[in-house]
Parts: sequence; C-alpha cells; structure tokens
Amino acid sequence: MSVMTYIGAIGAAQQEAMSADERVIIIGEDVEANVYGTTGGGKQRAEKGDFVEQFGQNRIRNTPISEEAIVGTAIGAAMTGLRPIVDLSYSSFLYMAMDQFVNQAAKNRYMFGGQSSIPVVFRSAMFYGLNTGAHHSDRPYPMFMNVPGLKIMAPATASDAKGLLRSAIDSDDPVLTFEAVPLWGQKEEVPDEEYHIPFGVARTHREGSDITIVGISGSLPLALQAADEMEARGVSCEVIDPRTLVPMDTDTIVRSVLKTGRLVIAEPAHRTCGAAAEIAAIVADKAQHALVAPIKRVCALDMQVPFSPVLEREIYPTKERIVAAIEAVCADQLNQVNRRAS
Amino acid sequence: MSVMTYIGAIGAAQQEAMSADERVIIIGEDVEANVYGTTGGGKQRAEKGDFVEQFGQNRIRNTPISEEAIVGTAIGAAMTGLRPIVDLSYSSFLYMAMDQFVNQAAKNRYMFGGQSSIPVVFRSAMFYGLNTGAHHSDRPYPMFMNVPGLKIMAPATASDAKGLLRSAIDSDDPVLTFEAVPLWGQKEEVPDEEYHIPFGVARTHREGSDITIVGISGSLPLALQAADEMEARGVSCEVIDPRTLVPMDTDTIVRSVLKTGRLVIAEPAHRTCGAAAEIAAIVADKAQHALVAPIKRVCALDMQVPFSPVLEREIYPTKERIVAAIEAVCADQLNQVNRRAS
Amino acid sequence: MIDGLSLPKDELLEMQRRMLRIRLFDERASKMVKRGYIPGTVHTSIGQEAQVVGACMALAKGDHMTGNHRSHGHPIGMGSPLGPLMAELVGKATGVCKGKGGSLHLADYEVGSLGESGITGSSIPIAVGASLSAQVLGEKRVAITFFGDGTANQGVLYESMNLASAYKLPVIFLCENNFYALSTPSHTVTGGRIVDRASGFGMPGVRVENGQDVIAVYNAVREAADRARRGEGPSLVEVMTYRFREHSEGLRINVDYRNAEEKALWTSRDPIILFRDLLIEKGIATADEMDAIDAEIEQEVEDCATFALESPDPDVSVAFEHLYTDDYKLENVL
Amino acid sequence: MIDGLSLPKDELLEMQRRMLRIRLFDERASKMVKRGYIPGTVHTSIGQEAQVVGACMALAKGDHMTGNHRSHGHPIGMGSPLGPLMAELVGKATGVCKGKGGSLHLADYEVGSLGESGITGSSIPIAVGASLSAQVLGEKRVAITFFGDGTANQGVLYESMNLASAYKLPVIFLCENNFYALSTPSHTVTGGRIVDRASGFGMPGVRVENGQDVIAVYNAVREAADRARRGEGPSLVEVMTYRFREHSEGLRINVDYRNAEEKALWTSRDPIILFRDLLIEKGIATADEMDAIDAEIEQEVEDCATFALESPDPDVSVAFEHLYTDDYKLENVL
Ligand SMILES: Cc1ncc(C[n+]2csc(CCOP(=O)(O)OP(=O)(O)O)c2C)c(N)n1
Ligand SMILES: Cc1ncc(C[n+]2csc(CCOP(=O)(O)OP(=O)(O)O)c2C)c(N)n1
Ligand SMILES: [Mg+2]
Ligand SMILES: [Mg+2]
Repeated sequence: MSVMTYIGAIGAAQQEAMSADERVIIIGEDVEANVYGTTGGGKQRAEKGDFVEQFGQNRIRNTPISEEAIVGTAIGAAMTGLRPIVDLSYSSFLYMAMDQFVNQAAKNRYMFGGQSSIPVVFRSAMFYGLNTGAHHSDRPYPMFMNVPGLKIMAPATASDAKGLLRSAIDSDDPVLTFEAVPLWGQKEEVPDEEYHIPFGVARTHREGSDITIVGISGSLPLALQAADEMEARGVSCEVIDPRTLVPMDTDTIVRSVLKTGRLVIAEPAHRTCGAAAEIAAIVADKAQHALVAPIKRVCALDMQVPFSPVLEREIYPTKERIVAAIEAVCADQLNQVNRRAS
Repeated sequence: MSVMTYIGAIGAAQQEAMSADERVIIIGEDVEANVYGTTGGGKQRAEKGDFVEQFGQNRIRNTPISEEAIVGTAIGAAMTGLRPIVDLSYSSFLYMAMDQFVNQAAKNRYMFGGQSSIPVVFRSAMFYGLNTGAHHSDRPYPMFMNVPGLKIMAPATASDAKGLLRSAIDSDDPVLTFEAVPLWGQKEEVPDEEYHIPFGVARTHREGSDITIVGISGSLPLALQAADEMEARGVSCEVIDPRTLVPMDTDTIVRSVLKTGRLVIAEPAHRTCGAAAEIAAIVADKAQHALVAPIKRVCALDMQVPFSPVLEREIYPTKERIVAAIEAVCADQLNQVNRRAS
Repeated sequence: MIDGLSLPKDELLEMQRRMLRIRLFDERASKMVKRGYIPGTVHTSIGQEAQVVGACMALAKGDHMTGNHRSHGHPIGMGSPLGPLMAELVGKATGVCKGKGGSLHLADYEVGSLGESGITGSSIPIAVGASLSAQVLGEKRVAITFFGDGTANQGVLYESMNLASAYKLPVIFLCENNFYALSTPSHTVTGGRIVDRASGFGMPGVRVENGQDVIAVYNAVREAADRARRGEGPSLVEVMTYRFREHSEGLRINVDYRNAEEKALWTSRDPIILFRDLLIEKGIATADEMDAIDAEIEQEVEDCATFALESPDPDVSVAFEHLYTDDYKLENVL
Repeated sequence: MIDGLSLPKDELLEMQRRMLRIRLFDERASKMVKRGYIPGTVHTSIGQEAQVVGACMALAKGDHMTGNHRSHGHPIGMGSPLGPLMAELVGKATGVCKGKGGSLHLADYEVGSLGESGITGSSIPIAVGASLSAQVLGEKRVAITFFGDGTANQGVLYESMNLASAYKLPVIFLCENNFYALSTPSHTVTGGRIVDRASGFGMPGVRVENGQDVIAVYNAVREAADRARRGEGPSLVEVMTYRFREHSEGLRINVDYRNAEEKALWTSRDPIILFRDLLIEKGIATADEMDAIDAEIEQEVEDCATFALESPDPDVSVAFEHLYTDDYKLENVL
C-alpha cells in the first residue's frame, strides 16, 4: 500500500491503463502540458511521469476547444478500434457535447442492435466551492443518470477513484466520470498492485443501526464528519457511498434502511431530480414499510452558484446541514440520550 | 366555450400572444411553411390563419438548422427587447443547445445580479410512441428540472396547453414547454376569451380517497383510464396533474397523499432521476408518516426507444402498468371489495 | 486526374446496380409506407442516387461511412444487401439492426456503415473518429460522412472540419446539396457558399456542379479519398443534386416552396437514365445488358420486400438487449 | 476610409484613458489575487488593451457587447466605472453584479455590456440576439462579441455567423487572436486562418495585423459597425495581439509553451506606450498631458481598490434573489 491523493490516483490509473493497452489514448484541451494535473508527474516535460514523453503525441493529443467534436470523435474512434479517454476538464463543459453523449454514446449500441460497442471514458471534474461563479461550478451528473446507456462514476476517495477509473477504461461501454475537485488533495492508502473496483457495488464506510446516511462525491466526507458528531451524541450512523451512480447498488442502501428505518442523503448536485431524489424514490418503494421517519435530502439548493464566498457557501451541503437533517429524523434517539444524560 | 384540439390550442395561444404584443416573434426551422402545425391555420399561405400573412416575415422567421445559435440568439434578443417564441419542434433537438439553456438562459439573470430578464419561450414537443426510433422520441424534461432558473410546463390537455402557453409567453423568465404529440388530437372545451393559467398550480382531475395518482403529460389520460377501471373495482382514485414541473405544486400532491396514504406516479420520461423520482422524494419527506404503502413509479423503462412497434410499446407507461401499480399498493381495498363480492 | 469512366466495366455496372437498388428500394419503401407496412418516418434518396453511389464507390473495403436522416441510400451505396435493410424498415427480427433502428438509424458494420443519424449533423464527428482511429493505429482506411445543405449550418460540422484539418485526418465531408432543408430554401438561411467554407478550415473544397453524373461525383470523392489515404488530410466535397420527392413520405406542406419549373428541370436529369445512356453511348454496355440489370435489381427489390414481410417480428426480449455490453439489471420493470 | 486619428482629441485621449484603466485595473487585480483579496480565477487583458479599446470606442451609445473569460477589459472598454467592477471581483455588495458574478461574469447593462461568459463561445449568440432585436424593432444599434483564437474553433461561432449573415444582422464578430488557447498554440489546433472563415459564411473578414495599434483596431471595427448600421450585415474582424501574462493569475504550467524571444518581441510592442508616443509625435497631445492622464487613471484605480475593499459583503439573502423575476419558493432549505 502507498498513500496517494485523489488526483494522483486518477493520473496513476490513466498511466497504468495507457501502459497496459496501446489502444488507450488521451485527448482533451491542454492535456499535453498537463494543465489539469492528470497527464504528467514531474515539474518539467522531460521528467519521468510526463505522458507525452512516455506515450508520445500520437496517443496524447491536445484538441481545439470543440467539445462537441471531441466527444463525437472519441465515440467514433471507440467504435472503430480505440479506447479513448477524453479529458473534458470541467464538468461544466459537458453541456457543449450533450447531443453526442445522449444521441451517439448512449444510443448507438442499442439502436444498431448491438453492432457497435463504445469503449470510451469521458473524464470531467466538478470544480465547485472555489469561487469561480456560476459557469464553472456545475455538478450535472443527475442529467446523465436520466440517459440510459451511459455508465457514471463519482468516486469520493483516492482508492475508489483509481480502481473505478481502471474499470471504466476497461469497460466496453461509455463511462462518464464526475471527479470532485474539493477532494483532489484527499489522501488514502491505495494498493500497490493494479486493481479494479467493479461498477454497481457500494462502499459502506461505517456501520450503524439508527440511521442510514448516503454520501455522494464531495458530500461523503461531510457525511462521515456528521456521523462522527452524531455518534458522540448517541446516534449510530451507517454511512454508504454508492460510488457508481449508473449502475447503482440500491440493494445495499435498501438493506441498510430496512435495518435502520431512517435515511438522509447528501450530494453536491441540485436537489430537484438529483441522485438523492432517485435514492429516496427507490427506498420509498422498496423499504417504505421499514421507514420510521421522513427521508431527508441535503443537496445543493436549487439556485445557481453565486460568486462571492459569503454567498457561495450558502448553496452546498455542509456538515451542519447533514447534522440538522439527522437531528430532524432521529428525535427519538436524541431524546433518549438526553434523558439518560439528565 | 369552444372545442379545440391540443395542437390547435397551442397555435391559438401563439396567435393571441402575437396579436397582443408586437415584441413577440416566432423563430424556428420551417415555421414559415407551418410544417409543425402551430404557425398557420388554412390550407394555403393566403388563407386566414397563416402567420406569415398575418404577422409578416419580420416576426415569423425560418432559421437555419442551428439549434445552439437559435436558442442563444433568442436569449440575447429577449435580453434586449423582444419576447421570442422559439419553435424547436422535437424535444429531442434540445440537446444541441444545452449549453445555451443551462449557461445563458438559466444563469444570466442570477449571475448578473438581476440586470437581465429573459422573456423567452422554448417550445418543443415529445414525439414518442410514433415508431421513429431512438433519436426522435426523447422526453428529456427531467434534465431541465435539475437546472434552476428555467421554468417548465408539460400540459396534458388542450385548455391547459392554451392557458399555460399564454402565461409562459407573458412571463419574464425563460420557459420550456414539453408538449405531448400523442395528445395532439385530444379535444377539450376551451374558454373563448383569452385566459392565463398560472404556473405552479396543479389540476386535480378527479377526487378520491384511497390513492393518489399523479399523471404527467401523455401519462395523464392513462392515469385517468386506470382510475376509471379501479373505481369500478372499488378503489377510489384521486388523479392530479402538476401541469407545470418548475415550479411544481407539490403542496396539492402532498395534501392528497396525507388523505389517501398511497401514491402512484406515471410519466413518459425515463425513470432514473425523473419527475416521478422528485415527487416520490418530496412525498417521502413531507408525508412519510401518512404512507401506508410503497410509492410506485410507472415511467418509461430505462431503455432507449426501439423502432419496431412490437418493441416500442414495451417501453412506455400504459394503462395496464398503472393498474398493476395501483393493485400492488391497494391490496387491502381490493381484498375488501373481493370479500364483499364473494 | 482520375477518370471514373476508365474503371473496369463491372465496376461501372455495379454503379448502375447500386443506383437502381436505391431507386427501386426507396420506391418500394414509399409504397409500403402508404400501405401501412412501414411505420414511422421515411426519407427517400430518389433523385440523389448518383451523389450517393458515386461517393461510396470511390471508397475501398474497410473504409467507414456515416450518414443522416435521408438514410437508405448510404448503406445500399456501400454494398449492403437489401433484405435486412428492408426488414429493418418494417421492424422485423431479421432487420440489419434487429428491428431496433428503423429507417432513420440503419447501420451495417459489415460494409463499413457505422450508422445513419436521425439527428442531423450528429454523425459527422463519428466519421472523424473513425479516421482518428485509422491514424492512431496506422491503418490505411478513410472515412466519409454525408450531410445535407441544411445540416451544413450546424456548428458540429465546423468543429469537426477544424479538428480533422488540424490533425490531418483521412476523412471526407460530403455535402448533399439538394437546395432545401425540408421546406426551407437553402439560400434563405445560408450565408455564402458551403464549398467556400473549406479553405478557411485549411482543406480543399470542391463542388460537383452536376451531381446527377455519377462519374463526376466518383472522380471528386476518389480524389479526396486518395489524398486522405496519402496522409494529406480531409476534404470537403459539395455535390449539387435534387430530391425528386417530398422531404419525407406522406408529409404534406401547404406552401409551394419548390416551383414546378425547377422540379421539371431536375427530374429531366435523372441520374440513372443519364448513366445508362452514357454507358451505351460510350459503347461500354449494350441496351440489353442495361435492361438485364434493371430486371435483376427489380427482382432483388421484390425479394427484399418479400423477405421483410415474411420475416418474424422481433421477440419482445430484444427490446431489453444491447443497452450495455454487460448484464444490466433493469430496475424499473414494475 | 475611416481614420481614427482624425477623431476629436478628447476621444483620442479617452482611448488612452481606457487602455490605461484596463492595464492598471488588471495589474491591481493581479496583486489582489496574490494577497488573497480576490478569490477564484482571474484572466487579465494586459497586452491586449488596444484590441479591446479600439473596438469598443468604435461603437456608439446604445450598442451592445458580449465578452468572454478574459473579461475585465470589455466592460472597461465600454466605459464602465471601475469601482463596481473591482468590488465585483472582490465579491462585495457594491459589485456591478451584486457580488454574484465575479471576475468571469461581469456585466454592466448601463454601458451595453450584456455579460462576459466563463464558458467560452457561449456568449457569441447572445450578441447576435441583441442585433436581431435591433433589426426586428427597427433600432439602429449594433452589437459586438469578443472571443479568442481558441474559441474560434467552437461550432457555435459558425452557427452564429451563418445566422447573422443569412439575416443580415448588425453584429460584429471580433476574434482576439493572441496565438494561444491556454497552453495550446493556435496553429497546432486550427485548420486555416480564422479571418478566411468569413467569406464562406458570406461576410467580409478583415485581419488587423498590428492589433497593438489602437487606431488600426478602431478603423477596422468602425468600418464593420458602419456597415452593420447601414443594414449591410455582419463582419468578422480578427485582431492579432498578445497577452503579456500567464493565461490566468497564479496558474503555473510546467511546459514552456511560449518562448522568451516571442515574449520579448511582443512586450516591446506595448499598445499604451505606442499610442502615447504616437499622440505626442503627431502633436495631438503633449508629454505633460499624457503624464496627467497616467496620474488620473492611477488615482482612479487606487480609488476603485479602496472602494472595493471598504465595501460591505453582500447580505446572505442576496444568494437567493434573482433566479426568477417573480417569487420563488425555495423548496429545499432543509
Ligand atoms: C438537430 C436536428 N434539427 C432538426 C431536425 C429536423 N430535420 C430533419 S431533416 C431536416 C432538414 C435537413 O435538411 P438537409 O440537411 O438539407 O437534408 P435533406 O433533407 O435536404 O436531405 C430537418 C430540419 C433534425 N432531425 N435534427
Ligand atoms: C466551453 C469551454 N471549454 C473550455 C474552457 C476552458 N478554457 C477557458 S479559457 C480557455 C482558452 C481560451 O483560449 P482563447 O479563446 O484563445 O482565449 P484567450 O484565453 O487566449 O484569451 C479554455 C480552454 C471553457 N472555459 N469553456
Ligand atoms: Mg437539403
Ligand atoms: Mg487565445
């Protein structure tokens, strides 16, 4: 095991996959100069780790600013022998290529009766909470969850990022990654050998019996902090990260709620029609009889992102908001504890 | 009152709005020749009802096939004095302009601190169930519900279509319409005088006490048929159409579920992260204590749309599926009725 | 200079065969729409056969193609057998896409047809991708993408042309200029000439003024293909042609957007008759030989219709296949 | 032929003032980023002042402008006062967008600035829309949109140019060609020359080779604006210029994508010094007058920084305003 940052893990997965398979290429804006930090290691081009040095310009390709064409070209390349990784940098830029994602990547295999397979990974990162204003701060993964035919990963830790990205690159279907820039610096122990984490398997970060908390992407660490705090106040929290949103391991979540009877979901996307809505809907179907309290969602508010730091911090989930949600549905436990304490 | 078809109602609302306000213009592909049936009445250009004849080519404008530019241009025009109606014909074409919807229409007023208002209507129709294959059959409104700053209407009857579209055109905010082509021919009594239906007010089509059924767009008539059938079998169904999805009248839905304790939601969009998920999540929060059965969603399956008629009909909600969902959550009532009958 | 007329006789006759296949296939499809055998929307390439076939015949085995909504001609042009295509239009299990694509979404990977696209413009970068894989993998194939004059106003085309030009990719952009996008005359919504847009993106642009001449189209595309194969990058070819029928079958437009004179002029330039006469005039084939080809293709089309109509419907389970390459738990069957 | 140098002296001095405002404002902003007063990302127009100001001064009151991510220069060029702009960068209640836009999203409707756009290319059709409203309403205004050489490869530009050309809209497409898109040299990702793309879309294209000469830029844009106002349609103007600093403040790129020689050459062509020298040489202004302007603008910038820093933070409630024009029930406060 060695300690790796979240962003380092992404670079490492790309490097391993590029080395393992000649058909893997990386295309995107400014990937040659490693502007976004996942296509190079050293401080200078010549240093070990630089992808252009290692893999050459045939396989590491700067592109024009043409997201729609880049995405479509990668799809076409994937349909004809390559396994491209497209670095789209900001998740906010995905809209430019929406038609290609929905009408080509998601539909071609299905429409053509299985004639094509489309092994392509579209990487993007959610740069939110960084005071860059409304255009650069989006967390648009829920829209893509509404499009059957795409697979979606949203890792919250370094080891998950590495193992899932490797699986994504090895998958024969189009995968979108939604990486979390607020987690870039987070460190975790990561296995030294190459490894894959399968899609559709949630990770239970802590077990508990009073409430299930689902934390997605950048909201997972907040959920864990909230769980710590509530544990100290006598509420036993189970914290689950689905890790992949399509396919999603709803069984693990439902099973947990059947045990705890309570559910809070935290995610950085807008609330309306978000992943939390989907999870709440599934639980309200499959585990309604076990629910002893309302399902609470702690999402980004349905507002655009304001620039000023004093405003922007009002928009996203925080540990405090998650704690408040837990308090709202765990009144019983808290009363008990209070009674015991007094 | 006079009887009007759903598509006729849309044309009529456009005509009234064009007559009422010189700043209203219509732009879109093939609007001059009235290819999609909402910019003209007669069989020939010269006949009364033709919009080009009535309003002239300055205000009725054919466009190139350039959805992104058309949408952006309409936004810019709305920011500087016009009130454009953009006819995008198929809802499946909205993806081409996704960036403009999300980054300009939805964000400009907010980002610029209220300096701009953006009175523009983006009309599109969901042509599903018509055996045109995966590219032309999308029902993508849930994606747009995840974008704060847009308003969304999805009328299910002629009178709602007319009154809501008039409100949309008169609104100072960007509105997307999702019209339902399967309902184009549906007729309803419509007031003769001009009228507006406010956004955010649901329409309760029938009252009932055992179960709440929410029907959206083309699924509303199916929900009403299912309600008829179940009523005959002793289940009293309340059927609600939210009519506008943003803002959505969740109060009416929650109030109904507080009364009935049961909820089935039917909609033509894909299930994952759809409008039904949002409604289920809201009810699982606000009315969980009143629920006596799981919340069931009857949506389009999470599949793309296959061409062959024998395949395509497997994908969407049907009266039978809605009935099955009601049966699943109304076992008690049905048993009672059965007992009484036997 | 390439001269298609110096091709071996069997290739010239194959051109005529493919043009006839498109013509008769589409005429038959149109009838089947009217009789209710074919559901949905159908756009024919009747009148544009030379433009399609001249281009496809200029390619080699292993090359790739993407098409558009006017969509049967391209796979036929690439040599796809008619039976599975017609079965696809009818929505049968034997369809080339198993009944899941339909008229707007034909694809036949056997002949390099990567897929037609109901969304105009959407398949353009797919062809660029096929040329990128050729370049990266060092394979000598080229790709072509077909799009209309209306579609030539979509931004994705220029992003694609620019990317292909910057990378010197082996791809051909072929604009099927039939003067209209649905009811909209091209000149009313188009600034400048489409062919002139090539040079600003660093590639040659050629316009085939007589797009009803299959050889003229062949020559232009063959030159572009050779150039691409030599590693010299992409080209734009604009072919002037005309659709003889309405935009789509059964569509009725109340405004007379194409006048009778224009229609008469163009229908007098039938690419199939023109080529037949040329081959006979040049002594390459006899009238009898040409008649025999007519009969041969008539029979092929007859057979494809029979095949389509007699084929079984797809099994319902097929609706739930092919979304992903691996198993997919469909959560949402009630 | 238009000659900007024959403009009244006060307008020429105003050009220098605006260039100085951009330079000193951006230098100050850069310092404030380093000191942590300005959060987020900041892109300066230092080095590109002539390109911005020459263009904006060629417009008239009532005209509209949209800009891009390199974003402070454009509103300043349009005549926006500095205080609310700097306050916006700092995120204060007195900001021109109430603290909700920030560096990437300045807008000042008072001077016709309809909004900068962090998403490159996204604001191009907005300007086209402003020109459409002018045409429909019969108003004599024009619109201009600024975008970079990198952005010139986005499809939305060509859709917009085509639409504007087909409708003969009064709009100017101004490409700020500073040879790079972030770390990517333009020539490596661009097929052909940007200016040459105009003719294929039916509009004139002019290239201002010396984009450091504010008068040259003024002349080109003024001609385009006059043309637009006469109802003759849109133009593309490509201005060759250079950014003196890194792509954005604080960004560190490990690869040396711009060589020292090139940088030295361009920094020797400082538009502000060039114009100062020209005005003095032509006898239009004295060195003393120019010095006085320097001092005046220095003070303005000093004042705007003070104003920004001393202004209050926005009230938290402002985060929840301006999403819609009418009341909005925010369902999702827990
Ligand atoms: C993105 C998109 N916009 C609009 C349409 C609707 N549509 C289908 S075909 C067509 C006209 C296409 O014209 P052109 O490209 O010239 O091809 P032609 O039909 O003339 O062969 C239009 C507008 C579409 N399918 N996709
Ligand atoms: C749609 C989109 N893609 C990518 C980016 C990231 N990005 C911001 S600025 C920039 C380079 C822009 O280059 P250019 O247009 O030449 O403008 P310059 O920065 O040189 O002024 C890039 C790639 C973006 N903001 N928006
Ligand atoms: Mg055409
Ligand atoms: Mg640049």
